[in-house]
Amino acid sequence: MTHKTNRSRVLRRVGVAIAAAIAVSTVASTTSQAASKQSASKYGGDVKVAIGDTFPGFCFTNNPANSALMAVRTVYETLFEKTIGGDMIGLLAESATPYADLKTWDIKLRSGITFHDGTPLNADALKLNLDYATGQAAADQAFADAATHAAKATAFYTAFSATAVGRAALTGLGLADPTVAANAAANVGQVALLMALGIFAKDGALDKAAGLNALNFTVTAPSASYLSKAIGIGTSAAFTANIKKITKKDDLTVTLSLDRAQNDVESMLYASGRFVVRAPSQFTGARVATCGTGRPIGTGPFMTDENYTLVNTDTLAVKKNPKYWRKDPNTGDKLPYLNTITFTNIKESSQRAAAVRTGKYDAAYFSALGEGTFIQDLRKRKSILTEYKSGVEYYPSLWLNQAKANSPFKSKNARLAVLHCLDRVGYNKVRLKGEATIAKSLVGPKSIMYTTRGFQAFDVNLSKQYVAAWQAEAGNAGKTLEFTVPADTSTVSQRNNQFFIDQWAKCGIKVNQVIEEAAIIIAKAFNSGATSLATQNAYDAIGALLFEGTDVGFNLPFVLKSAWPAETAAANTVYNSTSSARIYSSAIGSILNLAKHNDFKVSQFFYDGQAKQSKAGAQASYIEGTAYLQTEGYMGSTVHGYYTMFMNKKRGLTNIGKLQLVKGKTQRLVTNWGIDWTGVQKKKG
Amino acid sequence: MDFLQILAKRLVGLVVIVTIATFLLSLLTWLLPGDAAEVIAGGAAPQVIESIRQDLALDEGVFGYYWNWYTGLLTGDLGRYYLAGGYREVSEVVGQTLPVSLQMLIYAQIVSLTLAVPLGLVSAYKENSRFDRIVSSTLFTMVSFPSFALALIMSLVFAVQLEWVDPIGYVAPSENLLEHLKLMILPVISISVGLTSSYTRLLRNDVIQTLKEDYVTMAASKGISDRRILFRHVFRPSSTTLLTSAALNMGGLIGGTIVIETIFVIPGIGYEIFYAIGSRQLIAMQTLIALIATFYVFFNTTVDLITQVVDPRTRERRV
Amino acid sequence: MTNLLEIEDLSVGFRTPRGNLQAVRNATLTLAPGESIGIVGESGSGKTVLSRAVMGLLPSTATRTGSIVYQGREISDLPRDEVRDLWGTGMAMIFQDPMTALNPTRRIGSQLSESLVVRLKMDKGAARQKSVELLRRVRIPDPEGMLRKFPYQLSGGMRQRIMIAIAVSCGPELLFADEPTTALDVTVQAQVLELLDELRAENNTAMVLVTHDLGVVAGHTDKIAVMYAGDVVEYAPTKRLYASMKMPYTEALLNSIPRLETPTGSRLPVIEGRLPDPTKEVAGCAFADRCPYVSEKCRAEKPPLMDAGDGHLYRCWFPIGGVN
Amino acid sequence: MSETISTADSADTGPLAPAAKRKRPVGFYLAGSWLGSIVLLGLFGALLPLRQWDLASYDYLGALPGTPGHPLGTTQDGYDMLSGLINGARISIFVSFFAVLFGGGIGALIGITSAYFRGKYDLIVVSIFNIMLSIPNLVLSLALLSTLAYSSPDKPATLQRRLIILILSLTIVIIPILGRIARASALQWSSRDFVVASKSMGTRNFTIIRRHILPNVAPAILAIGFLAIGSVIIVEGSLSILGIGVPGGASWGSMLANGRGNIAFSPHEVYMPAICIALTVISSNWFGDYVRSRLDLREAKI
Repeated sequence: MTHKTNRSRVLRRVGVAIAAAIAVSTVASTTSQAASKQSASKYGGDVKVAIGDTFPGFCFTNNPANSALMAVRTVYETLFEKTIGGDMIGLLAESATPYADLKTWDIKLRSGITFHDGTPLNADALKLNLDYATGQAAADQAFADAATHAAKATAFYTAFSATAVGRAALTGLGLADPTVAANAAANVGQVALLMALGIFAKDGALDKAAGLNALNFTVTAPSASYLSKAIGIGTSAAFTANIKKITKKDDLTVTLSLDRAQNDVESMLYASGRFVVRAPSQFTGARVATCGTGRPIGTGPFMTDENYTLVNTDTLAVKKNPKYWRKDPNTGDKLPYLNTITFTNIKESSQRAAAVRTGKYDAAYFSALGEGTFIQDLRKRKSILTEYKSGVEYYPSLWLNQAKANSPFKSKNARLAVLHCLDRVGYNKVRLKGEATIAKSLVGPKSIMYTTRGFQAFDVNLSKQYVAAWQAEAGNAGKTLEFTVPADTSTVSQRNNQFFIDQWAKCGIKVNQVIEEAAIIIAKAFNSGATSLATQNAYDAIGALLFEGTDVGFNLPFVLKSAWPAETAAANTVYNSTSSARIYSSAIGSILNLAKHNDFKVSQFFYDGQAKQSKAGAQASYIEGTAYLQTEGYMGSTVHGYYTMFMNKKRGLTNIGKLQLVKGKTQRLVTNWGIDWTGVQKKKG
Repeated sequence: MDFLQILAKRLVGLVVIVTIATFLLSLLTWLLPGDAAEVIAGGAAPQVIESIRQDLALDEGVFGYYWNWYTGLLTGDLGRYYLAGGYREVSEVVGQTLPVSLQMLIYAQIVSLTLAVPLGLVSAYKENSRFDRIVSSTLFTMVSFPSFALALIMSLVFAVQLEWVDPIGYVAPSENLLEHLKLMILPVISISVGLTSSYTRLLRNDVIQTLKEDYVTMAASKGISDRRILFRHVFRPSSTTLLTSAALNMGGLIGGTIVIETIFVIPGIGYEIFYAIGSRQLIAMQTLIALIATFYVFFNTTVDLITQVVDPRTRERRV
Repeated sequence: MTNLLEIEDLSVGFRTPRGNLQAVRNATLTLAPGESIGIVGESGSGKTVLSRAVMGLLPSTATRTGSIVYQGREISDLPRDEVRDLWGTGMAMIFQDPMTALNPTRRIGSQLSESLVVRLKMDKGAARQKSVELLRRVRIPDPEGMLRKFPYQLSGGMRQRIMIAIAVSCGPELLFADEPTTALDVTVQAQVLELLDELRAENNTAMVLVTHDLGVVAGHTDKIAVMYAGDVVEYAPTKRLYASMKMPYTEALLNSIPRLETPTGSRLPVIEGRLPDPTKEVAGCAFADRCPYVSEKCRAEKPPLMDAGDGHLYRCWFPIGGVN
Repeated sequence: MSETISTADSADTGPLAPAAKRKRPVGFYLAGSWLGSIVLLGLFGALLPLRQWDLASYDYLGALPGTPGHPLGTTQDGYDMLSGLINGARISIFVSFFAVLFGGGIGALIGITSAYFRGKYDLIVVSIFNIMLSIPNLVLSLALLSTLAYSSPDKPATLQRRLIILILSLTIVIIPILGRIARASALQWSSRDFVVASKSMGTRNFTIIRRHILPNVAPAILAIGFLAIGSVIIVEGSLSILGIGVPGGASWGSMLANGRGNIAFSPHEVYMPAICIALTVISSNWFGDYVRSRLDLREAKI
């Protein structure tokens, strides 16, 4: 249960919304008749904001945790934004238009927007962003490079498939049965691809292991051309796995070709506020190696200094972008209002609370999932603080790993025993000071996936019965149901775990807490780079805050067997993917398959829903999917929470959440990434 | 008393110590399970991992790896922190954080010495008096008091409850000197308490020894005042011991700042070391530890040389 | 002529963890202006303590009873500040070991001029001039250069001369010289003692010369007090003492002086045995255990101070040459 | 400086030293009885009819000291402070005792043999000691701990493993500190006449070390060992504050780290373990200082 508010908020958000609503409204035009009416003296001000996370970098691979995302979002903008009503509205994009089969979409950009470095935001820039973010650029390059290894791959495959040891090695690489002649062509192709990716045996070790020293096989490093484009391969790529191809249609429009029909592309491209558009100069050319640590270049209302590099990962200072493209749709005033904002990571909740309470900081960000004590204390001080709260739309859950060796969770009885033993009421009271809401489903009632069907309620006796049932299974007689969960080095994380460990003990389940650094847990649980397939999700179970919102897109990659269905799986031929999928499913593995079940039925429910033309139809499928997940016990939810921000009244921040995207359409006030600072004003003096 | 010879000898020692210490560290990290590049940048793009592998010469065995790092260090390349999307230069990080830590340490040293000198002199002068016994027992207790416990309790009392100062943070002196000093109060006190105790006790014992010297009686027999004797005749030789101790502490204190900087959220080098160690930034970790070891040995050497200027007795001994 | 110094019934003890250590018992001595007295005894006999007690330089663990009258003024119960006013200008001290008695961290010049500036309120220039003059008077070559030197750069004899210069710098009436020559070569010893005599003669300075060496005091003192285990055991004008010493202890001391005619390599006659434990009171004569003439009475009863006439006092039941 | 194990500190004298020669001071008895009760509680505390230390009572969250059933109150998480502190005594003493025992043992062995045999072996030992001592204790233990604690997926870092690694790291840190003291002390003794005489009579080296050197060096190591225990407790606490010491509130340092965030709401979570750490460190310092002054070991120090 690493519902940590501080460091370990793993990559989280890359969201989505269901909204089949296809018509995308437009932000009020920038033809402001009264642009000059604002006087220089009226606005300005310097703001200090206390957040709870560090800045991991600014590239595609860097997933800032929520509060850091708030800061990053002052520099970058997304293509779409969500209104209070839940509609998706174009921000950088003017419109998103689907073709009839929902497998092709045109994304049209607003004109006249430039990045901080002066380059224009156009179809080329967007295509580059999408190519890198989805990993398509790298994939295309890898396949091209694989062709150059064809001869070597053929020799290798022929030699290896001839001996039993060699065949075992090939199977170990994830290739199809080498004794079947029909698999040969595909397997050779796969070997060539592995060579291009540089994740083949090191220094001929595989060679030697297979007793085939004579081949002296030594391709170890990835090809340079592949590497120069591999920058985007990261966990976030999983969220856009459905994008097969990106083409430029005209100067401001790109066309997306999808594998499957999908009705919520805007949500996918919003990705819970994470799919931001970067200037190509940030991740191409000389910046390839420093994409994440050099200056972040976006289109946002604020920007960093020109010579910025990430040295201190605890702070980000931004200043007004004088050429920002938006104007206040109601007043026509030029945006943004503030002069500078400094975001500082104050990890300790108590210190963050003190920072805003004493007025040293204008604002501070908190999560109900772990900082209840401080939220409640600050809330008492109404005379000096104002609170801005999000909806209860964040759903941490417990993920049970079925793929790991020695994990007991291949057994449904074991899963259900564990999930029936979650004392949510006690957890909420003790750990969260009652600030959270008790889960009745994997997601909250406002979510389109919501159903209570099959959800495992707290029941110690039932849990004990399932333990007994598990013990009755072959080979488990007399054993104790035992598994491990990781906790990071923070107290909050360990204590959260401890609560459930105490609980499970009462149900006769023994749980070992494994304490490792947050970064290590993330690496082990999610994606361990190219060569460490074996170390993926090394834990029997892990608690993580991954589900959220009212729509399905952000949650999807976590619940599926794999965001990129393996091509060889006969059961999934309908959803077979090409290109990038082959790299990710074979070389990297499925990045976000936390549950690690082998069940393609899950994918079908959700893919069906995404293919529906009507919202009601989609919802019916999603609910079936949720019910199925809950019945099978692939994962369980504990409590649902919200995020909140406190502002110190003395510091005089106003106009919070007042800025409208278009006349009458207001952005959500507080989200996982806090508030939008574009429209915030500060009183003088 | 060939000054240069001593200097050269010390410098060689410094290089040897730092070289071996960092090599052992390299060996340790080399033995870690898993590919070092992936350990450093777990979850990064293969592009980044590959560049790390090349940067660090990971394919060249532990000696190649170490040599690569070492020659880099000698040519001023302190290595990098590798992040998923690029890197931070260790030199830049050190450039930003070391001054902050040094400021804090220097304040702590000034505070401690300012308190310790009169306390130590007076309690030695009044050896075994009630004043001396109270001071001695208090200080002996204080030196045992963990600085992190003191830091936490002080931030509870003075920052959280009384709200006299801010509980955390750092402001550069150039930005706002008053604010800077205010924020430095608690961390500096946390460090100073133990330091003051150990300095006072050191000085007291040294002064007691010095007071028994004939030349002090001699000075007294000239009819000059006790105060003058204490400061003119006693303090100067005793200050050598104090100075040595103060300098030796600089190296150790840098390590001690890790906890204090973490508690008070001060962007200093101690926090960076912790970060580097915690996130397995092997190169940064190696470099920072090398820096600290250098720092430590460097201070030792400098003090030794300074001592000879302050206290000619040591010169006499050397000859 | 009134006495410069009158010590009466002076006792000094030290508080130690093992109990009271009686270092000096009921000493009574007098000294006229310009006169010189030698206090002689083994180490631990209390001679150094006696001289320091008179000056008031005892550590804080010491207790002192009895009377010390200096220039007709009782000084034993004066507050430290007033006693300090006497130091340097009235009484001054020359220490045993010139190696340790000069502050190693300060230059000769500053140590020399310190009392001139502090006590005589001279300005720096005058003090410097006077320092040079003092150094010249103690026959230091290149006195100007000497001012800038540190003690470790000098030989023992040089240092002792400098210490003498410091001691006499403020023109004291009474000089305490605590084993001024012990640490020096025999040839240098004589020069230093000559120098002291000269300087004393110039200013009519009285001197208390503390030494373990009867040979040293012979030519340079008017009176001698021999001390043993805290007691003054024999007290007489120098000439008389040498002519007819009464104490077996004094005799033993005299025999232990190295002489030029003693063949090198032969062992000096030493006094057998050790001083009694100073923290324990001895019932009889403290020297009894070591005395060649010891008898029952010596162990049973402590001899009083007896007068042999002509100011010759001694403390023995069976004095050499018999009781007068 | 308090989180570093400083032998410089031990070179000067605590308040007990001058008094020690007269009689045993009150502080000696105070320190001794605190240490004694900590050890007793650590050994037998589990037998007391107290709440299980790691069993939270959810009806008492952040209860103040004096609450019925929870004499010292509870944490914000509902853990009983009293049983937590008693368990913390067990772990803290366990970790520091074994770290000092092993570190002292190995250090003494290396130090004594190196002083006895001299030569190249001695040179190497001294160099390695100096190298290790040139890295601040906390930094060295941090580096060791985080390196050694890195676990492959098959070997999860459980609490037990973490404790063992912690003790191992601290042991390595202690070795040069006590080793240097042992060497310095042994150096003096191995040049004494009786050792030389023994040697000339053909006594075997290890017999000499065992009979003549070890008994003389042992007191010095014992005294400094007491001081080292205090320092190790501080280092353990610092590591816990940094989040990589003993996990889960099992040790005092860990309780302190856990309670840190709640300082404004239940300050007893912070000051109680802090006082326990401080008292134990103070006591072991007093005790060590007393032992040292009794044995008059000042000469043994270099």
